[in-house]
Amino acid sequence: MLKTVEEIKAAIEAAIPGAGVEFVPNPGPAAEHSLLLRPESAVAVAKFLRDDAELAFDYLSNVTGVDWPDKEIVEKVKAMRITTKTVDGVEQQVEETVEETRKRIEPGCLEAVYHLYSVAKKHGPLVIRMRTENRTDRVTLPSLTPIWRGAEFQEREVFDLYGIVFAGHPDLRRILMWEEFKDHPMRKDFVEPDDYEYEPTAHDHVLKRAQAHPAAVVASGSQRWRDEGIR
Amino acid sequence: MLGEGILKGMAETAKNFFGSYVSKERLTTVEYPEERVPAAENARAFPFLVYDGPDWQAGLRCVSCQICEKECPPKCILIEKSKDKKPDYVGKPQFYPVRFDIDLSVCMSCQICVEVCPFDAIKMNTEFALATDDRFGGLLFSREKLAKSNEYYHSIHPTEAAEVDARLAEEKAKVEAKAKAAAEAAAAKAAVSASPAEGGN
Amino acid sequence: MDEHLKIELGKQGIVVTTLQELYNWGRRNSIWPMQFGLACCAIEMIATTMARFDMARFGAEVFRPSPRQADLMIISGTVTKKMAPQVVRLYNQMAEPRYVIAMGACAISGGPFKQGYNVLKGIDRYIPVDVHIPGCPPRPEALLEAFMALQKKIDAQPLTGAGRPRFLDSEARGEFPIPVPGEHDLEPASNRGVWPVEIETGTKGPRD
Amino acid sequence: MSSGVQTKPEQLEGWNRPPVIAPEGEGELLEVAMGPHHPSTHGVFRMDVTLDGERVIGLKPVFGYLHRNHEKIAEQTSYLASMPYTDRLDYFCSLTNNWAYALAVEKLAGLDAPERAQYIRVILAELTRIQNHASAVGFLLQDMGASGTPLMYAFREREKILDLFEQLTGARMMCNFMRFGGCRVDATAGWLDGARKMVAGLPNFVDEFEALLSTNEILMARTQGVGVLKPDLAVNTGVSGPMLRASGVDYDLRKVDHYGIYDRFQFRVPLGEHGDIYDRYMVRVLEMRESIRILEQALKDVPAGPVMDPKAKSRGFRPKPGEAYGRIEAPKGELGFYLISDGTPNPYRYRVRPPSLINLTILEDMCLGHDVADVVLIFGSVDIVLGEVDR
Amino acid sequence: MVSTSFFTALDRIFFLLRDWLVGFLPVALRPAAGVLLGVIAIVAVFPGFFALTTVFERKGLGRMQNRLGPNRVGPFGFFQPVADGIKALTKEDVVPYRSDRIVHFLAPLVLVVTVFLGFAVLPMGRNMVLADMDAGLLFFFAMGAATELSIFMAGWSSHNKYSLLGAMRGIAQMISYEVVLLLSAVSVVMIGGSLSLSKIVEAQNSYSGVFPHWYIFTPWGFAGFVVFAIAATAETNRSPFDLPEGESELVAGYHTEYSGFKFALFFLGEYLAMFSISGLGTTLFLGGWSAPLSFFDFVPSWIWFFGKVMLSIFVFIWMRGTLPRLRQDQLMNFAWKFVLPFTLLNLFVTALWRFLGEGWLRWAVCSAILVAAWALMGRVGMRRKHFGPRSYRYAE
Amino acid sequence: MASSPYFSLAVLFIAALGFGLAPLGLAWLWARMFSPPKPNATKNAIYECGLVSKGDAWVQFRSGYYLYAIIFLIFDVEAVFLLPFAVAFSGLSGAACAAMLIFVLLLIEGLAWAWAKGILTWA
Amino acid sequence: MSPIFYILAAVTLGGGLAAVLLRQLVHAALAATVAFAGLALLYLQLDAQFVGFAQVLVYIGAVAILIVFAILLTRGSEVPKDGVFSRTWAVGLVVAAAVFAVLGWAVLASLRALPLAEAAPAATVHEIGVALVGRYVLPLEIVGLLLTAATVGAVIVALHEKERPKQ
Amino acid sequence: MTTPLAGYLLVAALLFAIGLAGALVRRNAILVLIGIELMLNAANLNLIAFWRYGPHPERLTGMMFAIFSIAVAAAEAAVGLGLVIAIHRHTNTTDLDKMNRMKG
Repeated sequence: MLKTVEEIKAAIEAAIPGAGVEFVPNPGPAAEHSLLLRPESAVAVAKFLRDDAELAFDYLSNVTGVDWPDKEIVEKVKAMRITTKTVDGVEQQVEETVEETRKRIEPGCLEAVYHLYSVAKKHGPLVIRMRTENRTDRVTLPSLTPIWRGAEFQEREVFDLYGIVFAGHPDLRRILMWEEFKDHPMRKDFVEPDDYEYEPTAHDHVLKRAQAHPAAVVASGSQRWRDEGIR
Repeated sequence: MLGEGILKGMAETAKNFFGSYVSKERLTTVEYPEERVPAAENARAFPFLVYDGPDWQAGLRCVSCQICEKECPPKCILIEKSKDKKPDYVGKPQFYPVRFDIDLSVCMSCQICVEVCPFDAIKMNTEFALATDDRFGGLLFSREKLAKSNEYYHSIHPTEAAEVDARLAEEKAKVEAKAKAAAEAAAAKAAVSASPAEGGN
Repeated sequence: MDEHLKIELGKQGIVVTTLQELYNWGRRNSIWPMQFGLACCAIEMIATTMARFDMARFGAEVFRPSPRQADLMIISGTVTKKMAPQVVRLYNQMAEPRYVIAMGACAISGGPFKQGYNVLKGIDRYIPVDVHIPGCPPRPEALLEAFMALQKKIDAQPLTGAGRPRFLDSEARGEFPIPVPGEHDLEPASNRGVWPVEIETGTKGPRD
Repeated sequence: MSSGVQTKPEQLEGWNRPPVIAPEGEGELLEVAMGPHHPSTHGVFRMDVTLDGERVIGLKPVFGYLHRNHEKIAEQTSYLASMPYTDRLDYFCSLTNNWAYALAVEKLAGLDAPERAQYIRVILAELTRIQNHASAVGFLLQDMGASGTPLMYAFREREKILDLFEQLTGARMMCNFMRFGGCRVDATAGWLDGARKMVAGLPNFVDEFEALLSTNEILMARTQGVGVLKPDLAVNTGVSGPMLRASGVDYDLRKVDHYGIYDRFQFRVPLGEHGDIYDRYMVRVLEMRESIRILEQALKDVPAGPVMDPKAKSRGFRPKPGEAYGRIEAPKGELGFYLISDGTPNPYRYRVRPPSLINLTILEDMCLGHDVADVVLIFGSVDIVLGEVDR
Repeated sequence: MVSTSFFTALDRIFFLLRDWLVGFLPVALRPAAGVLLGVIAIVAVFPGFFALTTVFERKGLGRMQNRLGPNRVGPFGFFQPVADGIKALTKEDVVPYRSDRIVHFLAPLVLVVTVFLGFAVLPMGRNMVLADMDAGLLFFFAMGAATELSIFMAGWSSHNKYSLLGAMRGIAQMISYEVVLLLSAVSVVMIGGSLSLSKIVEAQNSYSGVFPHWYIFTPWGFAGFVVFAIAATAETNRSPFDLPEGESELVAGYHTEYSGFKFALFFLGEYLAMFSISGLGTTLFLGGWSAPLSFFDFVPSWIWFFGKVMLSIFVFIWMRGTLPRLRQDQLMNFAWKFVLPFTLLNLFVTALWRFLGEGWLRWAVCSAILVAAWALMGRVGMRRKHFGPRSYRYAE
Repeated sequence: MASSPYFSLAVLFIAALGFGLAPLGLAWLWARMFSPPKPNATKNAIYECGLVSKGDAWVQFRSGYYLYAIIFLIFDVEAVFLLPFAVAFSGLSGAACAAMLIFVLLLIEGLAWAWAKGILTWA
Repeated sequence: MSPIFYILAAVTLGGGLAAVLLRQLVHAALAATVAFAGLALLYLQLDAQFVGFAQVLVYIGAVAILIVFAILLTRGSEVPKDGVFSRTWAVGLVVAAAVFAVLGWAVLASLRALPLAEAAPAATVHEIGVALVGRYVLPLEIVGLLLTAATVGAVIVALHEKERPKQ
Repeated sequence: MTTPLAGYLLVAALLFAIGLAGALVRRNAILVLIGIELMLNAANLNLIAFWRYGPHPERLTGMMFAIFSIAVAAAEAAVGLGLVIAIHRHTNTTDLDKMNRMKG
């Protein structure tokens, strides 16, 4: 019988000291909780998961990327503030608890999610995930292709669509888009190319998207029509 | 012996070859323009708009609620709501679409517009022979082209149309009954309010 | 005008007319499609050639894999931006006369996938399309309808004169520029020679 | 960043890398592109093949010619609106795709389908499996140059199955039939009778197919011992479906995951021993026979009742935040949907685990050292649909 | 008897027709005109036959596949080839820039001409042979050999990878099976005692009771016929030996780059080769124009000849409708390691047939040797290549 | 002269050539008069599955082809000797047949050698 | 001398000349094929039917194939940039001319000694067959031996070491 | 010309000379072999011509010689071309001039 995710976490930590595996709960009804691996130890952990006789996660079903963009978080914080108040005619410095709204940018990341099953033991799934440090320049994660070859094309796909660089991947090239393509289209902030030149059923959101596109100004003859469409 | 399997396979094709002259099972061709496979009852091709009565503009069931426009997965519907209102089948004043376009060159025949329509106003047609060399003129269907009578709807999906009619009739009856009840109540109220007066007389 | 010359021309006219009929009859009845499937519609295209619908009845079951020997390109499915250059090149490599049927929503306009970043919004941005058949996918019968529409179109084409089709006109170009995959999009995003001009100027725009 | 990063295969420890095959003869190597327009690539796939004579010593698959941004579109629309798009993933088996997606969403939202809907789902899925396997074999034989006859027979039966689909769902191929918590419409008694009649005729068809093909010497000579896939490698590569079972691995999600109501039916899982093309062919044929058995049982006792979970609603559907991975045994292999909900009407992340793409991972390994003509067969025996590979 | 003379006249109808037509000419020109008419007949009849066959093939294949096939162009679809012809004639002729234009142009011509020449020595009826030569059979094979060159020319001149690969495959295949074709004919020549095809037919045109003395009705003749049929299929690049144009891997093989009427000529050449090789098979093994049963002797001889050719064409189509394609190595191995040894064995069996003299003994011995050899070689071959029927297990 | 089979062959040759050339000429004429050919760089490029052709088709092939050709040549020549023998076969003595038997066996030996050597295995 | 002879001679010599002169190797091979065909026709003109057809079978059917294979196997399709003629082409030409002069002179000198035309001798295939295993049985066996030896020799020469499959 | 034989002999001589020239003048080894084949064929033509117009045509001497000669020439071509291929494998050229240079 398959152990719970917590038990697996304990097993990993027992086998690989300093693995630093983190438990990520899943609040939904599916309750498929997952383990967050640290990139440094991910390969070792993966190898353990595959080779351990009891766990035997020999089958990598699914690899995917998730984009978590930088989030602007608006929160109300209680803060202590020293204010100068005139109490009883005397100016005093008083500590005071104030509620204030703070905005902070929670840095985003790119996440790679792996779903593991065991063909030998017929159990699963175990969800493991890894996160990059940010979404721009530090986007390298270790490739798990050497452990499960099934990750080969899927990691390439994640690289293509999300831009996560998998170190140690044998052949990390674009897989779905053409070689000359520059963007990573599955990211949430990807701007689609402007080629809505003519839409018989021109919806506002389509037109808006076309308008919002930086290249929209360049588009020539259709501009007039688009203006009419928006009016 | 080498060649046995090949001979067995050739016997199979020979059976089909000669069988095609005697059995319908082995000659499944339907010579299309002349013969047609009878359309399945709930076959669907592209949406159309149902109207009641003789005048399509007056009888259009669509109230321009724009749910289908929003739910349409490929976004092929474009609706412009009217400024004024006209009475619908139960007599309630409703908006109507001044513009209802479906771009058949985009439509994926998924039937979601039909599913989400609360007014049974949009239904699936079975007409598929829409080949044209005019992409924009021939495939962008406006209200005029989309509007089809309820009789037409009955002719292509009899069971479903009957259900819809029953449902609408029921609703109408309900509304009418309500109205009647309301009217009666009003009348009664009026009568009641009147009667003391009468009584007061 | 000289009476004699008129008679001569009339004679020639007669000759030309019968030749035209024969030519159109031959072309119409021997349309060999290219063995070329793109996506979902390809399955319905295959189904059209199969036992129940049997496109062979029209003499069109000879699916040639080589563009040199094919007459008809059935764009059966979504043309992605990655595929578009290849489609245009294949079309270019076909021998004249050649016809194009845009089969299904995706081929006509990008269809349900037109919101996608990698989907070409209609193959008629790059190559001229003879017949569009909507549907997602069109039923095999619908493809047969499109095929018959193409036959009708061929029948109406004159051999000489102003109304003659492009491939009989020595002035018209036979090559269509092949788009190049760029950093964000295909370059150019459409072929101005094929894409109808009046649409760009808005005469056929939706809100007119 | 978008330029590729290459790690030398030798540097990777323990990687199951494709065998390295050195050219033997003195002839020059020929670089041939097979595809994107090629009669045998079942659509717009491309293989850049390096040939030494006619022997393949290098093969690089090139994808993306049908990349239709299914996932991106799904993340921009509601849960319901993605359902018709799933039809167009593996356009041979729209109903199993529907089911897989419905299953994933049901898991995400904690819904369940009523009894009758489960039965209808099983019936439709098995019909889908039969027509898919028959057509897959037909296409394989087409690649082998059998001028279409097996494919024609397969499509003859497929048309009958599609007739059933059309009568029930209204469309031949793109059924858009299943909903979260049930099915869109109910099957009438007449439909079930028609289905029973159709299923009763199916064994004859499989017999005919087998007589035509199974012992044909040419077929055996061309397929046996070609494209061998060893079980360990198959599991490690994530191969699934008939291809995995042809390699002798007993892994059928209908038995393993107990999804739907498959536990109620008697059926066996055929396994291959050699893992070659012939085994893949035979496993498909035998699976067709098993599917017929399931259909017979399922059609016998379809219970009465509703086909939609009353809790489920199609409009304004917003699952609670969370994630779920639902998978079923689609005809081509394990079809999974991975969904992340953030509580909005649109999925935050929508991912399809395409069996076709992942089964192709091993294509290069299987083809190396074989003839060009074999490449076509091996590729055909994987049974892919490009709509699913590229999405 | 009126009927006899009527049937004799019918048998000789082409000669009578020719003589009547030639009768209008001066005496000096008559022989030449006669030859010309004969040639015109060949050049007109076989392409017409080709046109018909394409329709029949498409219809027949359709029937095997549960469908109708072409039936809309003209009555029953019989004008289909006319339409195809007009289309091909008016189609643009694409010659790739990098191709070798002259060779590209010559290749289909060489094919058509050499294939046509083969018809000269086939006796298509009693005395109906254009050029009855002492070495007629050798001439036929010589012409057949020349077609390989045209395939090479087509493949090489196109400068296309698929074309060249297809051509190389085609030549390798054709040379392999040509040997078999030649050697299987040798056994007929050994018994028939002539290379002249009309003499070979004459040698078979006798009956025991009502049964004819066709060579197919002898053990060595039957074996020879089977081998000949295999080799003929391979020679004409027909399924299951259609590798040179193997669509699934080589697009269209050696004629990938051909369009318009040049492509049609290749098509024509392929079908004409099929007719001529069917005619040769008919002549060598099936008694040529002789009637299958002695009392059918009154039916004109040419009807029998064309009937038998048509029958073998049907078998060609039938095989195409059923069988998948072989792979190149299997094809070559099959030719050199199975068919060729078997044919050589058949040569010895044929010699044995003569030396064993009349009687049942030679029947028994020869049949036994051939059947045993076929079975043994087939089994050994299948075992060595590790293929055969399999059984399957289930996981429960 | 007209009775010579060669005359028939020559006439057939000319007719067949004419048969091949006539439609090509007709097609040329048609193109001249009505349907102008439109060569261009893409159309007349080498076809390669819709891609730009890479590398040269005229590459060096492997010698496997040549080995088969050699054996074919030898058997072709053998057939040239066998055919006259076969014609004369029915009247020949056993000794003459034995002579031919030796000749054939010699060639079969060559074939057997090639087989044993693995030449006949298509690689 | 009939005009046919001149036509055939022209075909043969033209083919030979083209074979020697054409730059593209495949063209040269095809031209050589024309020369072979012309020779076969000359044999027919000389009433040697069997030899004529055998010439076609062997030369066009087999030797020409061998030659084109050899061309493809040695990358012969490309025309070398630095010319196709040997540096010592002049010497070769002179030698060839000299040889032709000697031969021609010999023919012309013995013109009177040459026999006149005779009735065509009948050389049926049957006679050839009888002669083959009769008078010429020894050469036949020797040729058989030679062919076998040639097979073995040519195969060994052409066989690539690496290509030899393991036993 | 008094006798047709002379014509054949002259054609044969000319063909022989052409073949010789080809063998001597061309650089490509395959073409040299083609030249040699032409020379052999020229000899064959002589044989046949002498048989046809010679004293004892019924004895088939010339014809038989020609047949054997064809066989020998074919064998020669096979071995010769095989050699060319073998040399090409080692020197990567079929150019005789270059081969000479490599040898030296």
